Amino acid sequence: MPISAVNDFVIRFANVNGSGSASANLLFARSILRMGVPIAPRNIFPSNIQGLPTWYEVRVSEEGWLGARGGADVLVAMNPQTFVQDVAALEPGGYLFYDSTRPVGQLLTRDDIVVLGLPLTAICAAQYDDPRQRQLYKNIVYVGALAALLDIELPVIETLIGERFKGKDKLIAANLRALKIGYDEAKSRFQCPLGVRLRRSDAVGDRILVEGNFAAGLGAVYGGATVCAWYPITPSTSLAEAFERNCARYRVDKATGEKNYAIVQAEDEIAAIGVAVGAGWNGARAFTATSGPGISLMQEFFGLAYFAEIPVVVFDVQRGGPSTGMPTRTQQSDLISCAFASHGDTKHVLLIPDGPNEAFEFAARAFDLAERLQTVVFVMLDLDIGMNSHLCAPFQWDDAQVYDRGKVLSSEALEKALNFGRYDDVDGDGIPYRTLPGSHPTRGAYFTRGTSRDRFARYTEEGLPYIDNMERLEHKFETARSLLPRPALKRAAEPTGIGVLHYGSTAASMDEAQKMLADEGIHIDAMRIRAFPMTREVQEFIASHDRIFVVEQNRDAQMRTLISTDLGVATDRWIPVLHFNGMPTSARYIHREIATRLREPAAPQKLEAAE
Amino acid sequence: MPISAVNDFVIRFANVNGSGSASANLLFARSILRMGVPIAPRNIFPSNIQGLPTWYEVRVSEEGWLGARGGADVLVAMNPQTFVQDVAALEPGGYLFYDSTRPVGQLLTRDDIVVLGLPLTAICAAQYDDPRQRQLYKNIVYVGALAALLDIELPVIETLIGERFKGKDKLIAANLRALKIGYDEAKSRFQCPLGVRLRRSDAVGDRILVEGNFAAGLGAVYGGATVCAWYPITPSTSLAEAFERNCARYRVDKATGEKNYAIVQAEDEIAAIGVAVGAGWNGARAFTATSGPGISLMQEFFGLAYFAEIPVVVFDVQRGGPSTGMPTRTQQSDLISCAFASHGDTKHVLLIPDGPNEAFEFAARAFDLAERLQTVVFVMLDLDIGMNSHLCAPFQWDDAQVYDRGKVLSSEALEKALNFGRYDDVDGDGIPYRTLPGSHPTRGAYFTRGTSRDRFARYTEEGLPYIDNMERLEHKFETARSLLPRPALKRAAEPTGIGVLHYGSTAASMDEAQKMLADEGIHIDAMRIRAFPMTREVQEFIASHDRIFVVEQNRDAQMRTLISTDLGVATDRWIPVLHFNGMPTSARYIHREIATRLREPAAPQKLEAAE
Amino acid sequence: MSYLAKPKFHHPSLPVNALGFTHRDYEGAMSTLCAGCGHDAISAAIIHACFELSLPPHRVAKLSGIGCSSKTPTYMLGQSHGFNSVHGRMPSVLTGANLANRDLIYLGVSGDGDTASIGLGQFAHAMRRGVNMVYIVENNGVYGLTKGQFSATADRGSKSKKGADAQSQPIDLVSMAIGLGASFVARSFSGDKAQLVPLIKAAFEHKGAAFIDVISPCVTFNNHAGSTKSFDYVREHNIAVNALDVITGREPIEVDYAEGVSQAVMMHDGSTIVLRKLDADHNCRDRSLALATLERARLAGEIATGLIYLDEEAEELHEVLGTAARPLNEFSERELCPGSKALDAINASLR
Amino acid sequence: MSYLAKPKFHHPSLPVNALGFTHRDYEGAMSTLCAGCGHDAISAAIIHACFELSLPPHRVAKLSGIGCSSKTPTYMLGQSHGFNSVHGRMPSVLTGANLANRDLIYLGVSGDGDTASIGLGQFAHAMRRGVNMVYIVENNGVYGLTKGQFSATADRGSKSKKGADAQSQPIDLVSMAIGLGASFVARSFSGDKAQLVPLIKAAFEHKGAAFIDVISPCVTFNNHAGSTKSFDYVREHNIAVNALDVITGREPIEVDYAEGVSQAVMMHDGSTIVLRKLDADHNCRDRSLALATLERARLAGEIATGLIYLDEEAEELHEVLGTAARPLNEFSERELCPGSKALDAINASLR
Ligand SMILES: Cc1ncc(C[n+]2csc(CCOP(=O)(O)OP(=O)(O)O)c2C)c(N)n1
Ligand SMILES: Cc1ncc(C[n+]2csc(CCOP(=O)(O)OP(=O)(O)O)c2C)c(N)n1
Ligand code: SF4
Ligand code: SF4
Ligand SMILES: [Mg+2]
Ligand SMILES: [Mg+2]
Repeated sequence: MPISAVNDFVIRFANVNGSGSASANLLFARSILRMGVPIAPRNIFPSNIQGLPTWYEVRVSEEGWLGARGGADVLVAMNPQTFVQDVAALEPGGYLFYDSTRPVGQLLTRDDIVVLGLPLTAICAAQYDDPRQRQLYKNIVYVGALAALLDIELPVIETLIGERFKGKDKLIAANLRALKIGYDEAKSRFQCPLGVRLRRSDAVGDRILVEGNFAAGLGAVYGGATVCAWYPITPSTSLAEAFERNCARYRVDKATGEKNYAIVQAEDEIAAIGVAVGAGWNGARAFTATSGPGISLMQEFFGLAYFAEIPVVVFDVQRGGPSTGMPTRTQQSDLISCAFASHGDTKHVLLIPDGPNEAFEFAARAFDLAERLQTVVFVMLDLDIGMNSHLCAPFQWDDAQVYDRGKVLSSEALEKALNFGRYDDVDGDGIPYRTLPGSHPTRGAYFTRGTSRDRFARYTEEGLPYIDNMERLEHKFETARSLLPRPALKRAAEPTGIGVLHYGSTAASMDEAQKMLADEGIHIDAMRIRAFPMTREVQEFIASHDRIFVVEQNRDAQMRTLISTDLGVATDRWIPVLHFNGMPTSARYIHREIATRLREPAAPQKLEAAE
Repeated sequence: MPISAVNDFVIRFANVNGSGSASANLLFARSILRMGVPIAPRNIFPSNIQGLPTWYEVRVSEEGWLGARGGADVLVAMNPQTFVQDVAALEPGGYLFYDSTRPVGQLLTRDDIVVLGLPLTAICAAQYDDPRQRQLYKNIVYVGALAALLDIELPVIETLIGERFKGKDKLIAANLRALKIGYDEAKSRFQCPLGVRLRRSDAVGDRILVEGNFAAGLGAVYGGATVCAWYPITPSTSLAEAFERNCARYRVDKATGEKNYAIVQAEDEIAAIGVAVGAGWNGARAFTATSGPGISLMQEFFGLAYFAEIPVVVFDVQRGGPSTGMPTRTQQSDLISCAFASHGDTKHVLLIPDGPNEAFEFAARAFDLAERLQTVVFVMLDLDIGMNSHLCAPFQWDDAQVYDRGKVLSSEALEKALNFGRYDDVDGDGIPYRTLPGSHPTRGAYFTRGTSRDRFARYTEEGLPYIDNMERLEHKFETARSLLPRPALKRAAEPTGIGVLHYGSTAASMDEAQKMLADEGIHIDAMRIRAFPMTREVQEFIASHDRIFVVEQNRDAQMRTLISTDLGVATDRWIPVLHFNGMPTSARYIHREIATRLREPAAPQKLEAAE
Repeated sequence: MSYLAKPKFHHPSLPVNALGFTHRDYEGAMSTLCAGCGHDAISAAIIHACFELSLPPHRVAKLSGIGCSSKTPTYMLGQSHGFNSVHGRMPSVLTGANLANRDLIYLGVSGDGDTASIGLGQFAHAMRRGVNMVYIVENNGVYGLTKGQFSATADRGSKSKKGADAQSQPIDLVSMAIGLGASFVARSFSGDKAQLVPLIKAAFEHKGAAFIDVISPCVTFNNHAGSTKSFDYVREHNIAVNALDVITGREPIEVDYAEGVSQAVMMHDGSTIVLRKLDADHNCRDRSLALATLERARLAGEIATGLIYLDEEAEELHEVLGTAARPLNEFSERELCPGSKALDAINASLR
Repeated sequence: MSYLAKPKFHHPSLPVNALGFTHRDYEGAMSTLCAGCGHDAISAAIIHACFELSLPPHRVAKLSGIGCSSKTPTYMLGQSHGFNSVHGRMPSVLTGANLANRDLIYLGVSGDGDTASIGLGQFAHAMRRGVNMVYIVENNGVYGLTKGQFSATADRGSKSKKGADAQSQPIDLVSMAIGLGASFVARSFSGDKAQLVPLIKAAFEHKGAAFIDVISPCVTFNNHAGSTKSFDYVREHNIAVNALDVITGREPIEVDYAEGVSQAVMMHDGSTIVLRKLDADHNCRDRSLALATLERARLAGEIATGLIYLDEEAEELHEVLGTAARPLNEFSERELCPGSKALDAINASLR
């Protein structure tokens, strides 16, 4: 029985890396968006440049459920290499669209799906003689065919093509032709539209479709970052590139062509963080962007920045670990490495956005926090947030707000300052005042070091000043709590003792799962943690629920470690819902895990359970 | 009222770095040992080579309490720079011995101490014309004087001098002369012996006096380490040097002069761990020794060794952190950095010796564990264990025992092995079999990598094999529990609900504190943790005590984080007893903290308390 | 997909080497690199060199860092153990492996980013130590695997695909290796198999740190006009300073080499390499002249290729350290552990 | 103890420089190094150079890594901000500081271990980028602070205090710096203040990466017979290739320099340095000849000192990047933030 669904399905494209399918797939996705229907596109690509399988998945959901769903209702099978496994993953009653030029015969074993074969290669061979064109336009042809099959308004696609190739009329014409070819072929061969299809709607509103890395890079521009040092690594590369692109656009002096920013592509991550730390020390807003392996390499500098109290922002776009791990897969598995980065007693501030909109907001805010707290601030993204486009609320900026540059003594202030002590807790909040090199001829100069020192920045190996300093740092960390974003609480419709803690990119799937459970009468309160250290709300939430789930995208329930370390609460009866295969977690998975676990009795306190 | 105590006091030497006092002080200390009286000598030195203050402290305790005690009953003040602070720290009724050549007049404000001035400089000036000799023999002269004042048997010192300069009769004579000069001068000027003094005893038994770094370096030799790569850093340098010294002695082929070991002084810590990992991969027992900053730099390789499953041993001789911190002070503050080293989901095995004897045992054992578990094994020492001499049980070795080389398939085994899978959990303990390069012409070759792979070591980005592998690693970590040293439990004389958890170099002071508390009728059970992950005993101990103290030498109660992460237990009502000023913790401190906290009501569950 | 082992049956007509292995016995998994990538040509050259030298495949250990280039060990020598370590750190891992077993043949494969950017320090120190290995850098001037950013070997002014100029001074790994004391230093081009194969063979015959900088165009990100690492540019600008013939022990040395212009060098393992001079002023046995040759080429905007420097007298790391002739990983506890008697003596000395 | 600020009153008779500062205004805390350590002599030379150049003390930023040498910034320029960063990473920290404020004068002080061992990569890449700074390595061939192990600059065969030989090939930072594109490269000796002070002054006048390798004996661990970094050895073996006079803008250039053997070079800030040739074959304006000089000296077992290489045309990092003339750390949000209007446009483009 073929699936029938309007504005609510998942379509999956199976392609070959480097075959030029990406832009065609994006065209397809945006056309749906232009019809006012929310979408969640996702790339699944290999750690390779050309020739290996890649998948592109678009979830269409008028209701606006934009987390990964799992499964596929429509499959566009353009990669023979993965044909069998792709077809196997199709939902019963799903639709298989494939290039029927070469017969697939015995490969097609399923009888519970609708099979739509179109000889794309043959069609393009007939239409184009240049092999390169055949390959390229084949992609547009299948977009045309899908328009017919799924009832996408052709004018919408045509407009998008027009916008994309603005000025290049030849290209526009050629693309429109390919589009039409596919459209007509489908119309003539199949009964269009399918049971699964689209209908114009107004469910998108003013939302934007954007990648988290672009948002964070833009946020850094808005946050006033002037120095960026980085070393390429998937999936953080596009964040630094977005910063560069937007700087080139908004930060170049029209008159002189001078750049109001400096970007250094360092020789490695140690140099990248070193440059950022040096710039932060010297009064510029500086950052680096990296991923797991970079986080490991930067550890020593994180400790220096913590102890010498230097403002710097680090974007960690998390990928599958450990080690080189799964470079093109997503995970939330660097929490411990960042929160307690470096040897000795250290603790660091983490901001954890749930998607592009918060990525923009937190990116900008991170620079205020770093300068206010004079320390490293980590912004924890992941590959799913960073490299996939997400539909989210438009970016916002209040022109009235001013940067918080923190406690920096101007030369005027130094004139008055009687006896300046770099590490003196004048205000009782654990945050000392700093001075910038070169600001005053005779006052405020001090020596910054990673060794122990007294309140006046003088080297010392004595116990008392060391303790004094370490306790002030501890106190500063307490001050940080009050400055961090509060958690986001989604209460159940009815009072419940079941609480779920989650964070970051899990949000979309968690929201949907909460709804799915509610529909079954299972009511849960869900709190999304947005920062480390924890704010009081988290503790109250834990105290006020007798059954706690932590939903994470890692193996070791790392957020649980952060919470138990920070709050000391017992976690042995908590139920971790851990999704760590490198794909974004899904509502289906969370729902199933929570629902089944709730049917079991509470886990007994035993060592295994404690793991 | 002058202190009077026999075989139970603390004497403190205040010297100048590089003045040659070290050997004289050691001579003094060993002479007491030779009189059968237990001692605990400690160096307090600056991160500098020459000219800054250093202290040498000897605790004399016939009862055998060898942790730091705090305070001093006798002060040998040889450093004018620190004279005032040194005198201030003397116990009431204590004895001040100083060089009275230059008058100290108004610097001497205390009237509650016994002042013994001897014009050492003047005496030496009269006896020696070479200024270098004056400086050197001055140290021996004061040893002679102390022999008279404290009733040390001269013959004992003379024997030690004879042993030390064996063969160099001139030197022996000169030293004996200086010794006698000091002895006679003291006899003639003071009423000897003092109230504080020594008496021959037999409390030392067969114990040895040795530094932990020497013990660990020797343990590595006994453990069969053949490759050592290191980069100098205080306080781990002497560990690698001890390995080298002992290899030169026991590992050089008498006939050929060939070395059955290879030591590379790498260009930095990243290279050092890289060399060790490469050697471990290739079937040699390899290690590196470092301290905090090195641990930070090695993070990426720790993750690789965890994920690619390569045996390697790392000695972390902990010092004061964070960052460069206090290079010449002691701390237990690298637990988190080691236990969860590197990005992604990682966990590592830690061995935590309490002193030289266990350092030797654990060092050797670490290589068995590393090869059995095919992973990194950390041996966590600290500066106090590593660089101070400790009186401990003699080293032991059972010649019958054989190294556990773990699961390595010989070429013979490979002949039989049907389908070898490097990451295949054949035995169900999570530990796969490995092969060594070059061992078989056609079988067993595989590709080692830090990226995700299937059971046959083939690269894959698929979720299932990744999960399969990560869960096996988790299972392997569970297997590790059963192989690790069990905790050491010291029960109170009477049943009690009060439990203390501690580890490493805290042991000596903790034992004494336990006794002090018991004497006041406060009974506590003390468990010394010797490894991570935790063994079942720890969980049972926690479950069976309603008041838990954790005694640590760091600010953040890092062991508490390891325990709560590993066992999930609530820790918010635990009472951390944290000593982290860089000096070894003392029984006095632990006793005071525990006693006072027990008088308070249990800490209420509030955020602050949770910190 | 690409990891399915290929059928290993020997077609009777396939040529076999001294060990009876066919060329295919030296191959590896199917490459997943871009079609036309220079790296694949280098892999082919390595496979060919190993086949011709009749190296026992399982006695070779192949190590690499991270990058497209560092992936290539998977695509060669399927019977050899391989180690794809971490980015820029292959030199230290190889050094350790070598210390553990001096009897194996060590091949290190790296990229220009892996070696000249993040790995420069480890590269330099491995060369200084004289680790006995063949170290090949597949040099394309970019980070291929991360989509074509310039690496530290990109020539100043070379254009990126998007038109940006490389901004910093380039690192010439060849002159650096010579300055650091490497004893076999060569440069070649992935497009010149005739030159590359003999160089790789000679490197394997050499005892000590043998380094080959192979320019290997990245067809996807750095093969356009304006790039100084494109096929066309390198073809036009590379000047061979000499040509090489490797004569392994068995074969007799041909006599018809013109006097003066050619020079026979005996390698430590008894084989001989015959060098035909193409640049009269160059002498690969003289460090000063070798460096001068590089300077000349640099000023002329040319790329000097061939065997640039050779020192057959240099000591390798094990000789320097005086380690046992037997591999360290073969010693038993009986040989390694001093035992309880020695321990009693040590205890005594500590009382 | 050693950190007590010294009384700052000016004795009327103390000489003052153009800014009215006395020599003492350029001093720092009391040194805690060993008596006689070469590093202290270098600190004195730096202080003297800054005094003579009349640099405003507070406009100098002094950065270092870790080591005895890296401690020395504490012992000079008390009115300057200093940053004792982490071991081997001063170059990256200085680069960042420089990017944040191009108007300050940057002094990087390091040791041979800090730069040639752990820090080699960062050293090389900072040189390649042309960071505008004076980078001084206080080179004693050992790790002083960790008690005298050999560093990567220890000459092969040089004896340690305990009699062991340095085993690996030494790194010559000077030739490496030239190869990497540093535009001012010199070598000197802590014992030769007459040579060192002008070199440091010229380095400050230079725009771009100025590197000085100063051999600075470690009296405690590496000043014995058999060491090639001892005072005696360096005194005997160092050969100055040229002598230098720095004439700052104001002063007129003396005319009595013999033709040919002397050469006046105008520095970017208008001052002039006059070079008197001592080695006829050396020309510090010619990279090839400069490298040849180093090779010659190496073969002769000599230590070539003086200004080895100079390129006044080289671009420094900010020029390469095209950054604003104003320091980046002075820009306000008004100038840095594109604002809500631009954001609306961006939002629109994302629908
Ligand atoms: C620590 C670390 N940083 C960054 C990366 C990302 N990365 C992978 S390969 C590579 C560069 C590879 O360049 P090159 O060595 O020239 O190899 P190519 O791909 O050009 O052959 C980078 C930056 C990584 N894997 N690890
Ligand atoms: C990451 C790290 N590793 C090791 C050390 C220990 N350490 C301090 S200084 C030093 C070497 C210093 O040598 P050099 O730079 O030559 O300075 P010198 O003392 O000789 O002047 C080392 C290894 C450290 N502080 N940090
Ligand atoms: S990206 Fe470049 S280097 Fe990588 S495989 Fe493709 S062509 Fe080769
Ligand atoms: S140890 Fe050597 S380098 Fe360090 S201060 Fe002393 S003499 Fe100078
Ligand atoms: Mg490359
Ligand atoms: Mg040094």
